[in-house]
This record gives sequence, C-alpha cells and structure tokens, in this order.
Amino acid sequence: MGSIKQIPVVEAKRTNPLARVFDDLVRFCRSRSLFILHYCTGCGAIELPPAMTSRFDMERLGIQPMVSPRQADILLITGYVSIKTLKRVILTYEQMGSPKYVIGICSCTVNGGMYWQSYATAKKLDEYMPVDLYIAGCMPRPEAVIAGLQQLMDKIHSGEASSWEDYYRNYDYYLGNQQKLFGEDWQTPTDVISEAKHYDLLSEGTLGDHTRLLEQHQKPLEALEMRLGHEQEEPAK
Amino acid sequence: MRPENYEAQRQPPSNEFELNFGPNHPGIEGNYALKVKLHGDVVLEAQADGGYLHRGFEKLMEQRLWIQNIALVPRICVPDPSPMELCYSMAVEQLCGLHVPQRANWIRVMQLELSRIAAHLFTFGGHAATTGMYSTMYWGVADRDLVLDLFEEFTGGRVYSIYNIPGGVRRELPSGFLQRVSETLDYIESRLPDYDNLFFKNQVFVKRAKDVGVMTQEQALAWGVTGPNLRATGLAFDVRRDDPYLIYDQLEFEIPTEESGDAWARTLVRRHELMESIRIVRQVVEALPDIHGPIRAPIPNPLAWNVPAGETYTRVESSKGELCYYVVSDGGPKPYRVHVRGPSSMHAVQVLEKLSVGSRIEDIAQTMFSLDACPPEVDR
Amino acid sequence: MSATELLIELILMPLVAFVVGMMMVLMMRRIAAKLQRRIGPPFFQPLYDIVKLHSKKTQVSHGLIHDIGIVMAMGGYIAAETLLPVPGMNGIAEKGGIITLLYLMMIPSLGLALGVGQCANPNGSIGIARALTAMLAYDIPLVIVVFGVAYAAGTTNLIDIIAVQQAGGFETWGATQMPLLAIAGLIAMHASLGKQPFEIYIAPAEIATGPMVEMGGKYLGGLFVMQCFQLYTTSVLYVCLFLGGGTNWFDFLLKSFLVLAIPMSIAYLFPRYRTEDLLRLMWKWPVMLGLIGVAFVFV
Amino acid sequence: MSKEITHWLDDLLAEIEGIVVRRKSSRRVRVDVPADALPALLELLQGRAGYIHLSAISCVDWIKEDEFELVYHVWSYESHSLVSAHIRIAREPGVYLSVYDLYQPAAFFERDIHEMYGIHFEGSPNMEKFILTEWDGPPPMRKEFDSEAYINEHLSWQNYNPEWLQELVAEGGGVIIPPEEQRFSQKKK
Amino acid sequence: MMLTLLDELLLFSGATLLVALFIGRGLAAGWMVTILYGGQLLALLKMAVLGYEGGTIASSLTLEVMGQALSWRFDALSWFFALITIGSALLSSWFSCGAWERSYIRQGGNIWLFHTAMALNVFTMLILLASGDLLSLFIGWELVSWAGFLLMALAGGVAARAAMRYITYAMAGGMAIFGGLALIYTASGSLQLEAVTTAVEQMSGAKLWLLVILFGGGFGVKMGLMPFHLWQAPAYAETPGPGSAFLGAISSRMGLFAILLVLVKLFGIVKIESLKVPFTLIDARDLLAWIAVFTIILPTFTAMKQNDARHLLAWHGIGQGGYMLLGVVVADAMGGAGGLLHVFNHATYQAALFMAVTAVIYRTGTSDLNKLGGLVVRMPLSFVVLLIGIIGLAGLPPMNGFVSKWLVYRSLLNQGMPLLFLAAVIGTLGTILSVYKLIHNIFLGQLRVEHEHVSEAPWSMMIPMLILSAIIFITGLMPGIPLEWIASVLQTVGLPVPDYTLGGVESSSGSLDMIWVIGVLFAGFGVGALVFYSAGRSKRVHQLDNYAGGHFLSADVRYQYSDNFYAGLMHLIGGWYRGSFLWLERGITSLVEFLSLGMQGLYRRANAEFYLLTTALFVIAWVVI
Repeated sequence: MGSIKQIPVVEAKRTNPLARVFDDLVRFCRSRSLFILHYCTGCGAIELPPAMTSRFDMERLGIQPMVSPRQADILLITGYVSIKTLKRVILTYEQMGSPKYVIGICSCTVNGGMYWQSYATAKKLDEYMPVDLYIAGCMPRPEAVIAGLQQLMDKIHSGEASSWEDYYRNYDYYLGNQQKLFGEDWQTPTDVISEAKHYDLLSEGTLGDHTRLLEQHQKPLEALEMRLGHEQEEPAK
Repeated sequence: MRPENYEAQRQPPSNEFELNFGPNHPGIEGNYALKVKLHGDVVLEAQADGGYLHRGFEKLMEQRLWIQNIALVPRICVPDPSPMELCYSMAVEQLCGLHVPQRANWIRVMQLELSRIAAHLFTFGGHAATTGMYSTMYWGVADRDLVLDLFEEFTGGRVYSIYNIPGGVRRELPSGFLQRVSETLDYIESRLPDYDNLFFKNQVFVKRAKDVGVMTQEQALAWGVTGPNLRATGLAFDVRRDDPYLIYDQLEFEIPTEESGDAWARTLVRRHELMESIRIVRQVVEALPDIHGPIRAPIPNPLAWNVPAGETYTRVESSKGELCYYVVSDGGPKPYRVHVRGPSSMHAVQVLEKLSVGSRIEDIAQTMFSLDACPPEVDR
Repeated sequence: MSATELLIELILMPLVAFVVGMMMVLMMRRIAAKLQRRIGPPFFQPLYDIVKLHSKKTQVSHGLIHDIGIVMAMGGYIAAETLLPVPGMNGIAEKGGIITLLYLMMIPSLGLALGVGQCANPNGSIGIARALTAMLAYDIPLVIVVFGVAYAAGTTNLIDIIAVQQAGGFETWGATQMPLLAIAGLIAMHASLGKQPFEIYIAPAEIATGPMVEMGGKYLGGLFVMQCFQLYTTSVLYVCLFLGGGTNWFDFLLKSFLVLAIPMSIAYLFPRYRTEDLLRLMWKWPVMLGLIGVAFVFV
Repeated sequence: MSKEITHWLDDLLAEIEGIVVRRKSSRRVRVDVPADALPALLELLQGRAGYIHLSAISCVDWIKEDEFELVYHVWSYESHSLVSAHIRIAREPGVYLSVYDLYQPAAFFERDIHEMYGIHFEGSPNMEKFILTEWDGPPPMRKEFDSEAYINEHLSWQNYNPEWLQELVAEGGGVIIPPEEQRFSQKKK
Repeated sequence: MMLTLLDELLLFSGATLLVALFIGRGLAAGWMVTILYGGQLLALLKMAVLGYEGGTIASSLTLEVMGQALSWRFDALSWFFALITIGSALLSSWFSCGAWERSYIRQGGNIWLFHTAMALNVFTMLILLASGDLLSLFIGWELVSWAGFLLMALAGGVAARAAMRYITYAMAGGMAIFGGLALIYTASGSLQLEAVTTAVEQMSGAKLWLLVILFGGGFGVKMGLMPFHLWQAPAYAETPGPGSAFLGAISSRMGLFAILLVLVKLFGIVKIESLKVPFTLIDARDLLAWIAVFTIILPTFTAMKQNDARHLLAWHGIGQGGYMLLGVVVADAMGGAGGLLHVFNHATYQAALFMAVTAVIYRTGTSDLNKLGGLVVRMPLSFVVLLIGIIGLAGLPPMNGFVSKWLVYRSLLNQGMPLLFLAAVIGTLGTILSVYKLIHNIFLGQLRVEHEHVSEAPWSMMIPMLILSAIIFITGLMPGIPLEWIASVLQTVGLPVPDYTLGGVESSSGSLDMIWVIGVLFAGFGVGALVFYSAGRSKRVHQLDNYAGGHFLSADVRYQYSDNFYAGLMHLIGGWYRGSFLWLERGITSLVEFLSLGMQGLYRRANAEFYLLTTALFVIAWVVI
C-alpha cells in the first residue's frame, strides 16, 4: 500500500495587502456557496433530502444541490461505492471543476463498512480519489451531515481544503489503484495530465509507471480545436 | 470491461439519438440508469441498466450468522427498510418454528405501517419533484422526518431500525410513546388537506400525470406488477389481506384502488394508502395497552445458533409491492441461500422499459417515480 | 446632456441593474423558502455564488462559441439596461425605443443558445429547443401588450410612455387605463421568467437543467449574472409599461419588487407544464385578454 | 382456502408424472417434479388453476450434490395460495428451458440467475448481463466462488485502528486477535 | 448613335452572355464572366454618379410593334433592383469560380450551361427592369421566367421536376398578366405608362378589381405569394449552389418590382384602398396585406419542419417576401422604406446563407440537417457567415434585417394594425426558431466522427461570403446608405419618404439609431467579455468529455439532437400541418397542375439543351416581332 506524502500547500507569494484581502474574500465566498452534486451513490443519500429540505434546510448555509458535475463543488459519496459506480464516480469527479471537495459519508467509504466481504464494492475511497472529509456513521444523521459540511466550510475558508490539488500531484498513485481495480485499459475522457499542466500542478507524483501504461492504452481525446486551414484535398463525395 | 468506445470511425446514419438517464440524474430514483433512444422527444427504445448499487447481499448473507444478517437486510431497500427486517425474521421464525408473542406482532404492525407512511410521503414528494413541484417534496420529506423521529425513539435508529429480530422485537416501547405516535399521526392527517390542495388536486399536476405510463390490468398481471401499482389498475389485491401475516387479519382497513393505471392513479393510491396506514396505526395504538406479555420469544445463543434445515418462502406487502424472501437452511450457523425478491425488480426493469417506450422525455422520470421503483432492491 | 453625463449614466445603469437584480434573486429564493417552510439563504448569497463561480480554478470550455455565448448572454442584457429608463437616468432610451429593447432582450437567449449548442450535449440542445419554443409562446402576448401600450401612448419611446403615465398620477397609469393588457402582460412576464409552471427548459428531472448542463465556473456564473439582469429587466419593463415608471428610486424599486413578487409567489405552488400545454395556455388566455385590451385601446 | 379447492388442486397436480406434493400450510404448497416435467406443470398451473403470478424464481447451488435447484413460486389471485415448484438440474452444463412464454416476469429472474449462477435458459428473451455488466470474474453466487479470496486479491481493506485504540492497546487494553483467527490478511506491499 | 448609360449597361450584360455562351467551356470562363459582372456593376454605378438625378434614362433602342411603341428606360426603381441583381450575380459568380467549379464538373455538372444560364438571367432581368411600358414589361417578364427555368432545371432529376412545376406556374401567371394587359389595352388603347395611369383613373370598380386580381396574381406567382408559393422552395433549393444564392437573392423580387411598378406606381395605393371587398370591412389593400402576412407565417413554419438546409432557406425566402409586400402595401413612409430595404437586406443575407450552405455541401457532401453537426470547429469562417446571415434573416440587431423589420413594425404600429403586427412578429419568432435549428444542426452540437477531417471552404468561396457578411453588418450599422437609394425609389413610385439619418430614421413617435444601438450592444459585449475573461483561464475539453448522467460516452453513438427539433411545439401545431395547411397546398397544387396539364406535354421529355434552344427561339421571336 503506497502512502501519500502530504505535500505542503505552496501559497502564492502575494505581498500586496489588497491582494491578500481579495484572496480572503474569494475563500470566504467559496466557503459560503457550496453546490452539492446530486448523485446518490449509496444508501446514505436517503439522509440528504431531510438535510436539504424544510427541517434542516441546507440552503441557509448557502448549500444547494446541483445536477451536473460541471456545476458542482462537492461530491458527496453517500455510502458504499460498487465498482461499477466507482467508475462513474471517478468520471464525475474528474469532470467537476476545481476547487472541488469530496466528502465520504457513511462508514463504508472509510473501510468498506459492513460490506467488507463483498466482491462488488470498493473498500477505501481515498485510494481512488482524495477525500477532504469523512462523516462516519451508518448512516450519519442530517445534523451530522450538516456539521460535517460546516467543518468543510471552515476548512475552505482557512484554505486547508486543497485535496483536489493532491489528485493532480499524485495522479500516478490514484491511477494505479484505479487500473488495479478496473483493468489496464482504464481511461476516462478527461485528460488529467494536461489539466495538471494547465493548473501548474505537475509534480513528480503526477507521472509514473501507471500514467505510462495509460498512454499506451488510451485513445487520446484532445479538445477539438477550431481550425482555419483550407488544406483538404478531396471534397467528400 | 470498458463501458465506452473511443475508437469508432463512423456513426450510424440514423436520425435517432441516445440519451443517458442516470446514474447521476435527478429524474432517476437512486443510483440507477436508463439508456433511451429517442426520436425528437419520443422514446423508441429504453434499456434499464442496473448494478450500480450491487453489493452482493445474497452472497454476503451466506457468509454471515443468522443473527448478523438482521443488520444487512434493511439496507436492501433504503426508503422502506422495515418490511425487509420483518420478512427475513419471519422466514427464520418459520424455519425454527418459533412462536412470536402477540404483543411483538402488534408492535411490528405499528412499525411496518409507520414505515409505509414515511415511504409514501417520500415517494409522492419525489414524484412531485420530477414535475418541478419542489414545495411538495420539501413538505413531504420534512413531515416524513417526524415519523423518523418516532422510529428513533422506539428503535434507536432513524432509518435502519434493526428492530425486528427473529422471535420478536428488540425492545419495549418507551413510556408515553403511543401518545406521541397519535400526536404525530394527527399532525400528518391535518397536513393532508394541504397536500391535496397543493398537489393532488393541482390541475397542472393532474394534467401532467394523467395518461402517463398507462398500463391495463391485464398488462400489469402479465408483467408481474404488484402493490400499489397493481391496485392502481383496479385490482384490489393486498398481501396483508389476502395472504395475511402477523395480525393483519384482525385489523380493519380498506384496499384503495384506482382504475386508470397511470402515474396519477398510482400516486393517488399511495395517498389513500397513507390514510389506511394511519387508520391501522390508530387501531394498534388503541389496542396495544391491553396486550401484555413478552415482546420476544426466547432464542438460543445467537452466536451459536444452528437453524434447522429446510426452506421457506415468506411474503410481505412493502410500500412498493410484494416483497418475498426465499430462505434455505442446511442446518448450519449461516443461511445456505437467501433469495430476495424485491417488488422493484419487476417495476424498475421490465415494466419501466415497457412503459417508457412510446412515452416522452418529460414523462420518463414521472413513470419511474410513480412506479416507486427502488434500485437497491433490484441490484441487491 | 453632456457626453460625460451620458457616459456616467451608461455605466451606472447596468451596475444598478446588477445590484438590484441580485436582491431580486435573493427575494425569489427567500419567497421559495417561506413557501417551503424553511429559512432560506443569507442576504449576500447571490453575491457569494457569483463570486465563487467566477473564482473557480477549472473553467471547462467546449470551444470558442461556448465562451462567446456567455459573453453575449451577459452583454446583451448589459446593453438592454441602457435602453431602460430609471428615475433620473434615461441613458439612450430615445435612440432605440421599446421594439429595439424587446429585440435586445432576445440577444442573451440566442447567445446562450449558441453557447449551449457547442457543448454537444443533447440535454442542452433539447433545453434550448424548449426555451425557444417558450419564447415563441410568451412573446406573442407580450408583443400584443407592447403594441397596445405603444399605440395608446402614440410612441415607442419608453421615456414618453412613462411621461404619459406620470402625467395624471394613479389614474393615468397603464394598469388603470388598460387593465386587461396589464394582466396579459403579467402572465407573459411570468412565462418569460421561466419559473413554474412555465419552467419547461430547465426541468432538472427531465433534461438535467437543459442549457445549464455543461456550464460550470464562470460559465454558470455568467448565467447567474444573466438571471439577475433578467429579473431586473423584466420587472422594470413592466413597471415602465404599466405602473408609470418611477418618480423616485424608492417608489421605483418598491414597484419593481412588488411586481416580481407576484409571479414568484405563484411559481412555487405549481409543477411545470408540458411544452404544448404551455403554448396552449399562452396562446389562449393572455392573447385573448391582450386582443380585447387592444380593442379597448382603439375604442 | 376451502377443502374443495385443495382437493381440486391435488387432482390436477396428480396429472403430472413423478410429482411429489407437500402441503406446508393452508396457503403454501411445495411440489417437487423432475426437471423435464416442469413446463407441463407450470402450463397446468397457469392455464387451468389460475396461478398467473410468477412471484419469483429462486436458484440454490447444491454444490455437494453437484446440482442446481430451481424453485418457481407461483401465486393464484383466485385461490390465494402459493405453489413452489422445485426442480433440480445438473450443475454442468447448467442449461434449462425458459418459462418466459408462460410468465413474462421470468425474463428478469432468468437473466439474474444467468449472471449470478451461470445457468443458461434457452428461449429467454435477454440473457445479457444486467447487474454485473462490468464484471469479468466467474458467476459470483456459485458456492465455489470465494469472495474473501477475491477481495484479498483485488482490493485492499482497511482495518479499523484509530489512534484512541492504539493508545488503549499501548496501555495494555484492547482485544488481541490471535493470528490463526484473523480471517482477513492484508497483503504487504 | 450616342450610347446612353443604359445602353452601355445592357451591352455589357449582353456581352457577358455572349462570353459565357461562346467561351464558357474554358476553365477561366468563370473568372471572365465574374469580371464582366463587375463591369456591369461599374456601369450601373456610373449611371448613378453621372447622368441620373431622380429622372429616367432612356435606352436608345425603341421598337414599334403592332402600333405599340416599345421603349426601355431606367429610373431609381429599376436602378435599385438592378443593383441587387448585378451585385448578387457578381458575388454568386465569384463564388462559383475555382474550387466549386471544379467539384461541379467532377460531379458531372455542365459548367458552361450554368454560366450561360446565369448570364442570361441577369440580362433578361435587366431588360425587365428597364421596361418603359407595359408591353416591354410583359416581354421582359416572359424572358425572365424562361431564363429562370433554365437555371432551375440545370441539375436534372428532382430539380428538373421542380423547374417544370415552376414554369407551369409562371405560364399561368403570364397568362393572367396577358389578360390584364388586354383589359387595359381595350380600355385605354395604349400600353404606355402615362396612358394607363389616365385610363385607370376612369375605370369602374369591377374592372379595377379584375385588374388587381390579374396583375396581383400574375406577379404574385413569381414572388411566391400565398397561395402560389408552392413551386418556389424546391425549385430554388435544387438549383446548383451559387445559382440558388443568386435566385434566392433576387429572382422572385422581380415580382415585387412589377407590383411596385403597376399596382403602386400606375394604379396608386389610394386607388387600391378604395376597392372594397363586398360584404366585408376590408379593402383590396388589406387583402394584399393579409396575403402578405400569410406568406410570412405559413412558409416560415413550413421551413421549420425542413430537414434539408437548402429547402429550409428557400422556404424562408418565400416568407421574407411577405415582409416586403407588407411594407409596400402599408405604404406610409416607414412601411415603404422598410419593404424596399428588406429587398436589399434579404438579398444580402439570403445569398450569404445559400453560399455558406453550399460551402458545407462542398466539404461534407450533404445538406441533410440530420447528417451534419459540430462543424464550427472545422469550418469557423463559414459558421461566422452563416451566423451573420441568420441574425439578419431573423431580424435581430446588429444585422441589417433588423432595421427593415423595425421599419415595417413601426409602420404597422403607426397605422394601428395590431393583427398584422402580431402576424409579422409571429413570423419573426418562427424564423428565429427555424434558423437556430439550421445553425445548430450544421455547426453546433456533436461533430460526427466522419467529419473530423473536414476543413474550411477555400478562399475563392470564402471571399464573396465574407464580402456579403460585411455588407450585412455595415448596412445594419448604417442603414442610411441603402435608405438613400430607397428614398429616391419611394419618390419615383409616389410613396412618402421617411426622415432618415445615417444610423436609422427619425420620428416624433420613436426613432431608431442603429449606430447607438450597436455601439451600446458591443460595449455591453465588451463589458461582458471583460467580466468573463478576467475570471480564470478556460480549459478546452473534447466533446466526449461531457455530462451524460454520469455515464461514459462512446464515439460510435449519436448524441446529436437534430430531427424533429421543436418536438414540443410540434405536439401542438404538428397536426395543423397535416390538416388544413397541407390540404390547402394539395388543393391548389392539383387545381393549378390540372389547369396546366395540357402545357406540360410540351416540356416533359427534354434535356437542358432543348430548353436552351426553346428559350433562345423565344428570345429571337420576341426580338423579331
């Protein structure tokens, strides 16, 4: 089992006091406006409607559900993830926009929970994607979910919730675990390595044996860039 | 096995297109998927895709002690877990020949019916949300929470109570509990006119839900439809009355039916059933103080409990339909085989596929929610 | 008016619209919360959302047109605000008039349509098809209403229309003079906001929020900004046409918020229609009311 | 259920050769038939006795006898009774006939049994995988499939060992499980 | 003999025809013809600059036939239409040179015939536009009909059948006009314009009615007015690429020219307004206006159902004609200006749209809207042209279509015509819906894997498209330029002239200044862009990296939503198509086709050369007479 070294978060050097105020404002707004992805991966999802609706009302904290991964900030893994679901969860996670946060709800996301014997569920979520926060329990009550979210809000405000960077910095590790489970030809449509370059998060953990394996097996899905060229010889029949 | 193909060089020249409903889609109940092929907005072909919630319960149960499985079974159907516990407990009791005390049976009925109330509130809240009416959902889920509070009080768990065990129920009711039950029921009953005005009598909703996902009684019987969905086609069949278990034959309740067999009828049947469940719980609340005695039959040391060899098939009416367990024992400390037949295994797969074809995009979600399909029951 | 004054007005008008629009979004969410028996978002929630979305690190784009679509969606409304007179500021309202304004208000949705089109997501395309159909539905009564008002005032210039209404106080308001048109206009306005029962193009359970499906980060943020402008523009236009504009800011804002509160209070009590039911409704009642109203104007 | 119906059903069932009828309770009847007689039995039950609802098809893997047991539970809405028809088929090759033409719900159950046990039903409309579409191991419900071994090979499982427990153990408390009783062994990397 | 400026123009045009006819088989022929069109345009501009101040320029050629003097002359009206004709011919011809020409030949097309037919069309149109009396008008009319037929029938097969249908309609229209001429001739004894004007003054109501119906119907056939519009869409759509751009831009506007000349200029709108329809409240002008709005609405909504890009555009061509007629018959200052401005605007964007679609066909081989998609990343310039074109067609700011439609709306508002106003707006909304379908299904959405290697259209095609786009935008920004020409046209036909500025029109009841509107719009875009681009940098992703309910997308599956695009709308109005509308179409078709059954035998079994021969014979015959 590989262990992840905690890479210290490198704060951009900003000497301008105004810039620091601006950064603080941005972090504050990020912590006060959290969109949860509407994806019921497991049975813990049954406690989300109570947490969202009239009784516990998440919206008073600025938290609301969103439909597609592009819109969302938080991926709530509500309980066990079967291997089939895990593929979709990873796809969804990679499609989400950074900064993104993963919360593992229920004991099953920690260590497999009561399904430790099951051939169909993945046991440890943080092998496949970085997790910001676990909310243990089977299943955690809405109060616990909200308390967890508040903790996440504090972490975001203080700038500690940066696990999404970890995914890019240690992509090779995560990809290795994914390949072990899903087979060597595993590929998501998102090109994580080029994204890591895009965010300037390429580190020694990003590339490795597993990413080389990926490059062997994958069909690259590069963005369809706009092309102005006229050099096509044959017009189609 | 890769679910996708990026290597293709050609695409089919047809005018149809594919749309994936789920697993991450608000129009799908839980973690489930429906692949539809559409022309315009009319569904030509629908293919259910399950297994996202597969945990291999049946395999897991073969690997655990009889008593341990009590903790597993409620997780098979998340919105309505109590019938699962009961059905399994009944199977073990039948295999062991355990005689359950009368008081336990009455408490079980109360638990089951409270669970049915919670599940129905949740279901039509969900149905309302698919048509864009979030207020009903917000109200429904919040009112359901009051029932969950009751559960928490007498079982210790909000959702998964693990209260029914082979031989009876786990513990006695707290003092003054029945009073609180009737207060909650009064409150829910007083809310029903609001729901009627907001939702069931809302002309826009009626217009949306009528003639959606229609099935006739013949179709429903041929497709193996059970529960409220079958009753919505006009057949008054209820396992509680026609294959009675516990003490249902001593209770008075009606079996509401509707004739039209569409999404509207199905949801309306649930709403009437809610009333009947309240009625049943009221009867239990009235009768329970006079029924004394133990709440649990004595069982051997659960950690060394060898259930006699045999097989049994138990049936229970869950909020979604006919729920059955086929349990086989080889005389060992663990079940030899447990087969769970959830009602949704029919509704969410074949029935949903068949009803979706020819319907429109906007009605797929309604069809699914009005069938009250519960994916974890399908996937197990 | 000097060029500097005009320039200041042109800058101020969209800015005011944005701030007021955010408060309108807040009001909308608070009304929803009250009807759903909960507390609702904090006061600055719309601002938090917009700042957060614009400060996201990942901005996923499906191509240049996707970007341009959002720019058009925001820019169209920013331009439209300068044609919409508010107390003390007329901007360039007399250069365009109401027909131009109505057309400018279509630019954002068409920009959005282009942007969504490039996302190559069938949900988005269906959403746009539905949104355009909804536009066909509510624009017809809206146009009748606008025709009636403009004909009654004898001009398409919004400043003059407001002046005509303010001439005699409450009695000369459009709503008192032309009540039928005012009702038709309210229904059309409700539909143009795209809230239940007319929310056919977001429809999360059907097409997964339609046009918004591939929008994240600043793209979604742009749509949030657009929503602020949309609420503001719609309600202020209604105030200008029927409630005599505003003599001062208090009066003006009070009217705009009240006007917007009506559809918002209705919206959360209804499910959404099907597309054809929406069309049928919009082409039947408001059109009929509008035509009778116009007939009264002619008489 | 009245006596007449019981007799009537018994008479009817007697038409099938090799049938063993056991009445378990007033509403439960167990019948055992040879595998080749099942279609005739079900046709009889559905066509002439009103057992039109196929409640479930259960499969049991009797690995010691090298047999699969298939149980067809059918219910009658008229006489309110349930007949469970048990048959046994050989584990190899594990092929049986589909009853889809009699009972449409059979399609789901047969598909399920196919992917969980590997039994092929001839004539079933869809024998493709449904739940385990992305699974390439053996049919998991077979008794010879050892899911613990599979997990040890493919997944790493985390023992719950929080700090407070470590402290407790360091102080001499806690429960120590001897190695021979540890069912789950972590692979060392 | 002194050559007048008109003679020069006609000679240039004739020379173009001859060049096309005799050396049209060479590969450089396209370029030569294009240059000659340029020459024609220069001659036309020279006419505007030199000898021409509101009056007329006569041709030095006059003929005497059966006691009738045939004369040709140009006035502002003719000049305006001639400008559009020659301009669109120049750009279409330019478009056809080079790459398109080669691919056309490779696919077995006859490029010589194409160039000849184009040149012939231009030449005959100029003759028609120059007609100085009703007889020369009629001659020109017939010539144009036959020349158009030639161009339409070029592609053979479906196109030939569509052209057949066209010529039957055109002949029927010709008969009607001929009937009208006979009526006038019996009344006035002359076909000179002045004589006709005086004769019309004294005509009885019934006779005038008959004349309006005969002329309106006859000219309306060419213009594609309801209910005589059925021939137009397939005929234009099936014409080879640049030809359809040319025909779509101007051909059917000849009908409007004739209506303007005869009904507006000779008869006068006041005269027409005095003709009451018995037992109703409406008069002949209202009747024409209602025909115009039905011509707007029904073809526009038919266009929405088309699944072929060229058919979609051709149907819109019919619909837009309705706006022109509507503006002209409303006949106040703004309406007249709007209607005429729309002629110009329509020509620009329609040509651009047909060219863009032709460019797509050139690269992908299809114009089926269900077989395309996502091409914006491969053909961005064509996308821009199509986008500008559809914004113009839909009549949205900042393109020129907005100005003309705004004028038409304003005139309807001023005149207090709510129903016509509403109908015009419904047409516009329908246009927006269907053009979005066009651009979505071709350029947006999912790029098919087969089209991943497609590239942009060659420059020989791009340049005319870009020029047209520039014209669309510039005349949208500064509508004062075309309005200046239109002002003199309005004077010529006797309609009031609006108070125009460079940026739009001034009016006490609400004015329009496009420079401001567009300025503010672009400033708004600028601010929007500032907000947008000041946020983080975008990361482009592949189209398969997309939300699909959390599922993986595959390259071998089609996700493009294209067919039955407005399914929700069609659930409501789809039945109306199948019902009354189609029934009406069928009824008229069968009626008209039954009436012209006899004529069809003549044209049925023939090839293109045969048509050319017949057309040429007709030309000679007319000239000799």
